[in-house]
Amino acid sequence: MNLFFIILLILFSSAILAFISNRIVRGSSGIIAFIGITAASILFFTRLSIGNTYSFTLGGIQMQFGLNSFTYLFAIIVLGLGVLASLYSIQYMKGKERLGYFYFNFVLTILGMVGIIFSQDFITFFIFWEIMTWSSYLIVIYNGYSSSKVGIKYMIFSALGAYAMLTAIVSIKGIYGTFMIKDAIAAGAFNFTDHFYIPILLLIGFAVKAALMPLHVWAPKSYSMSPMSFTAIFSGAMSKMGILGMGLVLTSIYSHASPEVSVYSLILKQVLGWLGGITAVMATIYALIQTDAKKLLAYSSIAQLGYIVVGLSTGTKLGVMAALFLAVVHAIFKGTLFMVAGAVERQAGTTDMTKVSGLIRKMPYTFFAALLSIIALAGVPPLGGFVGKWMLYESLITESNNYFLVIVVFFSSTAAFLYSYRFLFGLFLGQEEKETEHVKEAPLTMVIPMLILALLLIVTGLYPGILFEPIAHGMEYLGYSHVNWDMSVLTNIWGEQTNMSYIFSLIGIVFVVVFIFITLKGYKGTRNVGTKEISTSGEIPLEHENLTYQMDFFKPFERAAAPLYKRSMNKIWNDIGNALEAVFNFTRKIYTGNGQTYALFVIIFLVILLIFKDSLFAN
Amino acid sequence: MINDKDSQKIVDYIQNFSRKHSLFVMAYGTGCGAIEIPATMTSRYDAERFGIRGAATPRQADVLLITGYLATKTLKRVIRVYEQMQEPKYVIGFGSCTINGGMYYDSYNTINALEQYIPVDVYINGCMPRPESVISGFIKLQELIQQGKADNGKRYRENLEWYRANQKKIIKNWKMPDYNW
Amino acid sequence: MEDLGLKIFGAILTTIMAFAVGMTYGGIVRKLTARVQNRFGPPFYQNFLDLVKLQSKKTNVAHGFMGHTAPVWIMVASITVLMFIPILNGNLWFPNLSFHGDLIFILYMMVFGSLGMALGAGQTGNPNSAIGVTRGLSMMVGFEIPFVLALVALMVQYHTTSIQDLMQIQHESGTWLIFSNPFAFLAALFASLGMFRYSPFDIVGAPAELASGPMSEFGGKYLGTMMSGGSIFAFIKLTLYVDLFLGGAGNPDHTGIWATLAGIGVLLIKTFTLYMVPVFYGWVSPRYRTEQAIRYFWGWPTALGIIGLIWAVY
Amino acid sequence: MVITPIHYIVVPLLAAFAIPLLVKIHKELPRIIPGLVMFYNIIISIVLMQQVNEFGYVSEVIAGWKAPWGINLIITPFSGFLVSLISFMGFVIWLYQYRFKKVIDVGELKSYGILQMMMITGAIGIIITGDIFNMFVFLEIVAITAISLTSFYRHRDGAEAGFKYLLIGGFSSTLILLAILLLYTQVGTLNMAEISERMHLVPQGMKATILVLFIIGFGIEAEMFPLNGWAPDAYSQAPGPTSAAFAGIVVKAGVYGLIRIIFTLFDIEGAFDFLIIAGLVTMIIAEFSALKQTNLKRMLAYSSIGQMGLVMIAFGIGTKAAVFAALFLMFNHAVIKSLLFMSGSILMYNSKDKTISTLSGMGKKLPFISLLFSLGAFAIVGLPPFSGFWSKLYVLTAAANQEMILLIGAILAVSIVEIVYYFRVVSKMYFAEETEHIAIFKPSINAKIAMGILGAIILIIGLYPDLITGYLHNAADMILDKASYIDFVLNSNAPVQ
Repeated sequence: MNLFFIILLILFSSAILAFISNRIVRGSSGIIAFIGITAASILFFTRLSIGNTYSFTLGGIQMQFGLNSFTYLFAIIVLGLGVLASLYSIQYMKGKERLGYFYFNFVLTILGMVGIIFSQDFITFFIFWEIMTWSSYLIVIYNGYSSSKVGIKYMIFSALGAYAMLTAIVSIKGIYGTFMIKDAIAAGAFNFTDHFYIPILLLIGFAVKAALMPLHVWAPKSYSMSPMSFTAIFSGAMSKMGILGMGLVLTSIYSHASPEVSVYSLILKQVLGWLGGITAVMATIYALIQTDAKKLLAYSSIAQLGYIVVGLSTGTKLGVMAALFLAVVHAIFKGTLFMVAGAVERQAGTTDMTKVSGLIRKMPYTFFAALLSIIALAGVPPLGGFVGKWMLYESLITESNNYFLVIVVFFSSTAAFLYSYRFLFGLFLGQEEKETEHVKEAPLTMVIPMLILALLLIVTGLYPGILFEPIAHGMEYLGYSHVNWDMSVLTNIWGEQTNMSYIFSLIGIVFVVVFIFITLKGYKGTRNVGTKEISTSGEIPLEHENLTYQMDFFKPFERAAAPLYKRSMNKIWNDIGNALEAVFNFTRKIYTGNGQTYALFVIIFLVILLIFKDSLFAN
Repeated sequence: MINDKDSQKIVDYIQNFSRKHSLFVMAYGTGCGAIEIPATMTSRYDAERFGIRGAATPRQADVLLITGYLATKTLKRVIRVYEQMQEPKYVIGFGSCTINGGMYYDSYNTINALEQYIPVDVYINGCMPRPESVISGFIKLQELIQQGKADNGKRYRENLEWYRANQKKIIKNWKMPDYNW
Repeated sequence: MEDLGLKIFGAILTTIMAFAVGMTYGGIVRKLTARVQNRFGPPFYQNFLDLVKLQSKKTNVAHGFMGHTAPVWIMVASITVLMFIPILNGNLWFPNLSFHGDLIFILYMMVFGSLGMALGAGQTGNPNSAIGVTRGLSMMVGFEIPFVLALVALMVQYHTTSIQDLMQIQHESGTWLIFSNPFAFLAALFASLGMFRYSPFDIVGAPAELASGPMSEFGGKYLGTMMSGGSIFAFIKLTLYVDLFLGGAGNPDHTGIWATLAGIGVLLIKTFTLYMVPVFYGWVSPRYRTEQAIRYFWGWPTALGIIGLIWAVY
Repeated sequence: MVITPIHYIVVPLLAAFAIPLLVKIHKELPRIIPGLVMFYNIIISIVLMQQVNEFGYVSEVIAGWKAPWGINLIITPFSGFLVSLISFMGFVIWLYQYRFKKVIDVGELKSYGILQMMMITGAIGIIITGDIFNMFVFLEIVAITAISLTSFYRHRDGAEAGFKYLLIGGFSSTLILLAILLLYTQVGTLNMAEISERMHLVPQGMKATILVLFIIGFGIEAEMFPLNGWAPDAYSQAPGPTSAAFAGIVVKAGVYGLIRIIFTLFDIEGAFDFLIIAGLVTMIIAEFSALKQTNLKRMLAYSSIGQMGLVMIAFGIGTKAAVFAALFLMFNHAVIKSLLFMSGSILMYNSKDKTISTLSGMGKKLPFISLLFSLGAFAIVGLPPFSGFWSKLYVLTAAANQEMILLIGAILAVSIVEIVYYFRVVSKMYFAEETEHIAIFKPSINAKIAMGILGAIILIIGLYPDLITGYLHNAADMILDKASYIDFVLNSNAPVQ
């Protein structure tokens, strides 16, 4: 039996086992899911190598599994995050209902993603895509009926995307006669030559998963409503499947664009880039007015995906590299952050930032993980997030000449500091409250995945080359030649360099020196006090008084940016939905429930057909 | 670090010199005297030339300036602010009211002698003391600092029980964190 | 190793100089402000006194780990950025790492300190600190836009993202970038008003409302370290502006001791002149509200920045 | 005894007449006998399909009158496939309804068994007969039994639904009869192969008229818009198994009639386009209406109409791939929709007022049934890896081969609507807070087995569609190969048994 099938089978059987085992031993599903995913990952990384393929026929359609260096990159994200998230999940989900159901879908989602990575033809791609979609839908609605509306929204948009994609896929089959991705690319299916709608439809399909404006409206609530151990994957890995597809399509558009149609690809570049930029801006400004940490992170995910799309849309070497790098790093830090939110949710009962605060002393390790991820998210040196941002800006400025987009992206990434701070402050800083007195650090199996991921951020900051290597290979697979990379030196095409190892050592040294200085100096006279010990005009805050500033956190910004908040995509989609609803209501009324009407219909139809019979049924 | 006595002296001198010339004042505008502070700070009298400037919070402040009478209700806040200041810290009692109650000596809700509740380094007499006298009071404080005699924080620590007892007499609902320096 | 030793020496020298210059500028500004207000004012070395006093406080209060490390973050940001900014053009005495980083890096690194500061202020639990932080961050979103527009304009115009190269270009062509792209300079200048946080943009500290904002729980050594970090940072900003727009200082062809001193002199003159802009503006302005400040930056400065960028492209 | 196609007709008829007598012997016999008959049908199908594989066609001449004079029964790969499907569905439905709770009274039980069996027999007859008038007769059998079954529950709504069906069904019979009459006057024969052969003799105007009459007549059975007014009521008022039988059996016969007429009898290009348009309109309107339904069975009924619209579209595309897809679709629809009706009627039975909103908490009360319903829902909207996906994929591929992008878009857009209303039910079932406790009627074990079989088919075909694609390809070949059909029916002297 083929290794591809074995891996998929391991995942599938562990999904089934997880579903069944919870009825036998309560709570065992998590462990089974973890073991299954780990086993699959071990098998994947040890036995499978790039270039393996396996062809078979199903339903009269030629299909192929394979692994190429581009998808390998995403496999790292999916499986790495999958293992850690499932480990995290064991404790996080402990004691909840319907664990079998949850883990069944959890593993199936990962199965779907692994399948997408394996698939070399559109049909398997689509099959696994849909498996991933519905299994994740089932998790989105896991948290009860209140989330089912969210789930439906998610499903509608996913279906919209998936069906756009399916249309393109069958069109490719109809026109070029192949389902193989490689053949289709070679045949020029993604050119804008005659069938411009094919790449567009595919891009729409991928854009839904990548939560690109204006198809993002499902994302904030779906991300925040599902259990956090899943959202880590949902936002961290699954959104990257959209990026995978977009990368594949876009790069082949750019590299195959013939001169006479390159105008279209230029337009596409601009449109996508701006969509990505606007996504980033809008999601950012919405993120910073959220009061729920989970929703904040959800919006932030959308914003980050916006950057990735901007990077991809450039199509230049550095830009694509930046996008892929950001994709990996985003998976790491957003995975961590959602895990952090989950840990807080589990320990403190809520992630509403107006209710929780001052957890830093109670959950120091969680805070540490959150801190590192937030630094990476904000793109502040020296962690991995900065590397990605650096390359993104450099590519926009130096290669694609998209200067105003730089400003837009930069605006969003500056505004990202606001919500980054909001997140850390809201949950961990501020006054310690009586309500959260009982809170303790999350269990070990939850802390370890977070810390591993957080440390990965340091590694990716110091040695981004570790990621550049697979990325460069992936890009070479996509058709870029001579992708240069260095272990820890970033270079743009003008030759300017940023040396991460220097930065790292400098920051490290100065930090240590100043830290030692400030700690030792007057060590005896330094007293560490609680957060009630503050100077509030001589007033003493009482135990139950909560002075933490949490409501209307960025009100001034909101006021300043009021015009930006006026238009909401949500509203537009709602209007569309209402219009459709009216149409449905109207059509429903065709069926009056009256037999005479139906008889009348028959007669009218008969008469009409008889009148038009000659034109209708001419030989 | 520096055990040598002479060096310690030099260090002390430098420290005292800078302490003396950099007085961050927490002006606690408790009474009518607060109106004199702006005059002291602004162009006419310009206390800043002596390095005196306002501090917004007790954490940053060196000098606690009690301007005038002190209602019993306010006392608690003053004590709180005082305790939150970092050593070395100094207290200036401003106006007659802080010395003996002044014109409010028989009021039911003011305290008479500030000294009973927190240690005071310098009193500035008058009702109101003019900015000139305020500045002279500051200069007196600077002299004390230079001589190393301004040991307000130490006094408070050492006589904490006495001060506490006095404070508790006035403040009925005593709910204060411990002073544990 | 000799090279490394020299570099470390140079780095320390740079830091000390930046610190000294920054502190002195602060003192001079206080003095000048006093003179403008018809006061005598404190001596120009007043800031040093304040610093020594703060550092010699006998007791200190920290509110947990982030509160404890907040000054460290600021120092780290200041020194790191300083190391990546060329002080004198190609001078041996001020060797730094500017070849290993560029404008984008500096842009982001400058935020590092604010972030650490914000986190430290957050942990104190003082509501004023948090309010101050939110104001500061919000305003940052305001002034970063014209600032980045200006920087992008420069990068685009000269096809380089390295400050070193920009300085070299100015040195070789003999024109300062202030003349070749005045709009970008103006945009950056307006942005600098926000960066220095003098009025009307002193909404972060806002002594009368927020009790010095983020700093309200910091005293003693913490406040002192923050002050030193802030002083270095002021110098950094000024030097960055001078390097980018005013031709920088120093001559790569002459690196002797006198040339170095002359270069420092030129640098001081230029930086001081530049420093006076926000200070002058502050003297005559009351304080904005946060949203007004943000709108201010999104108005003319951004427009100028866009013009500058268009100017640079065409 | 040699098994021949006539057994399909004779055995159930005999059994049907025997049931009233056998009731006297044992009370349980009316329950069991239809099952035996259905099972026998399956055996016939297996045997005949083997023969079809061997010879290509199986034909039976009744009473020694050869075609074109006599009535003959023909099993081609196409009709064989449909017959097997119907036989199988008939058996599963019987399995499901065995001990169905509402059928307790012996008198009703008796008539129910008979009617159900007759309906299936009629449907099989429509498919296997080679004579158009014979087809009409069988259609009448189906219509009458279906109408009776619709109003089987003797309450007001059932009667109303039955009446509507009767009214519209009356149109159907009349028009088909009229069409046959006109056709007979033109070609002078009732044998379909011969009619097809002589079709060129018919003048164009008359041809079109006849076609219109046929289309309307069979369109009513095939639930074409706007002729499908009867369907929602009939589906929702009929007993659960009957609804399943409607979806799995009756409609298939109607579609068969339509397809046989259009593909074999007439050779009119416009008819194909008409099928696409009619199918599209049917689908869109039905799915849109389904979204706003509050009654689960009505919702399923509209969905069923929509699916038939899709089948018509697929047939209308007319290429081999499309016909293949249409057949696959018919198969899936029979299996999945029956499963949905079966599980849905149990769910409905347990809900308070038969609306979707009272389904909350069913996931816990009836886990197996809810699971199967969800499985059906997932399959019918075409999510992989369930069987519905493949049929949808094949339809779309077929459409894409003809570069009908807008058609694809419309089909997929409607699929989104489908997703919405099905998933709404699923999430309601599993995740809504239980509103109130009502006594739960647990389905019997045989019903569970029946549904389990269908569920298993959905999964197996979904994972490995090659199991049936071979048969479907043969069937599709046959439909399009008119000449050999005619040749076989009229000229062959081969296996007359």
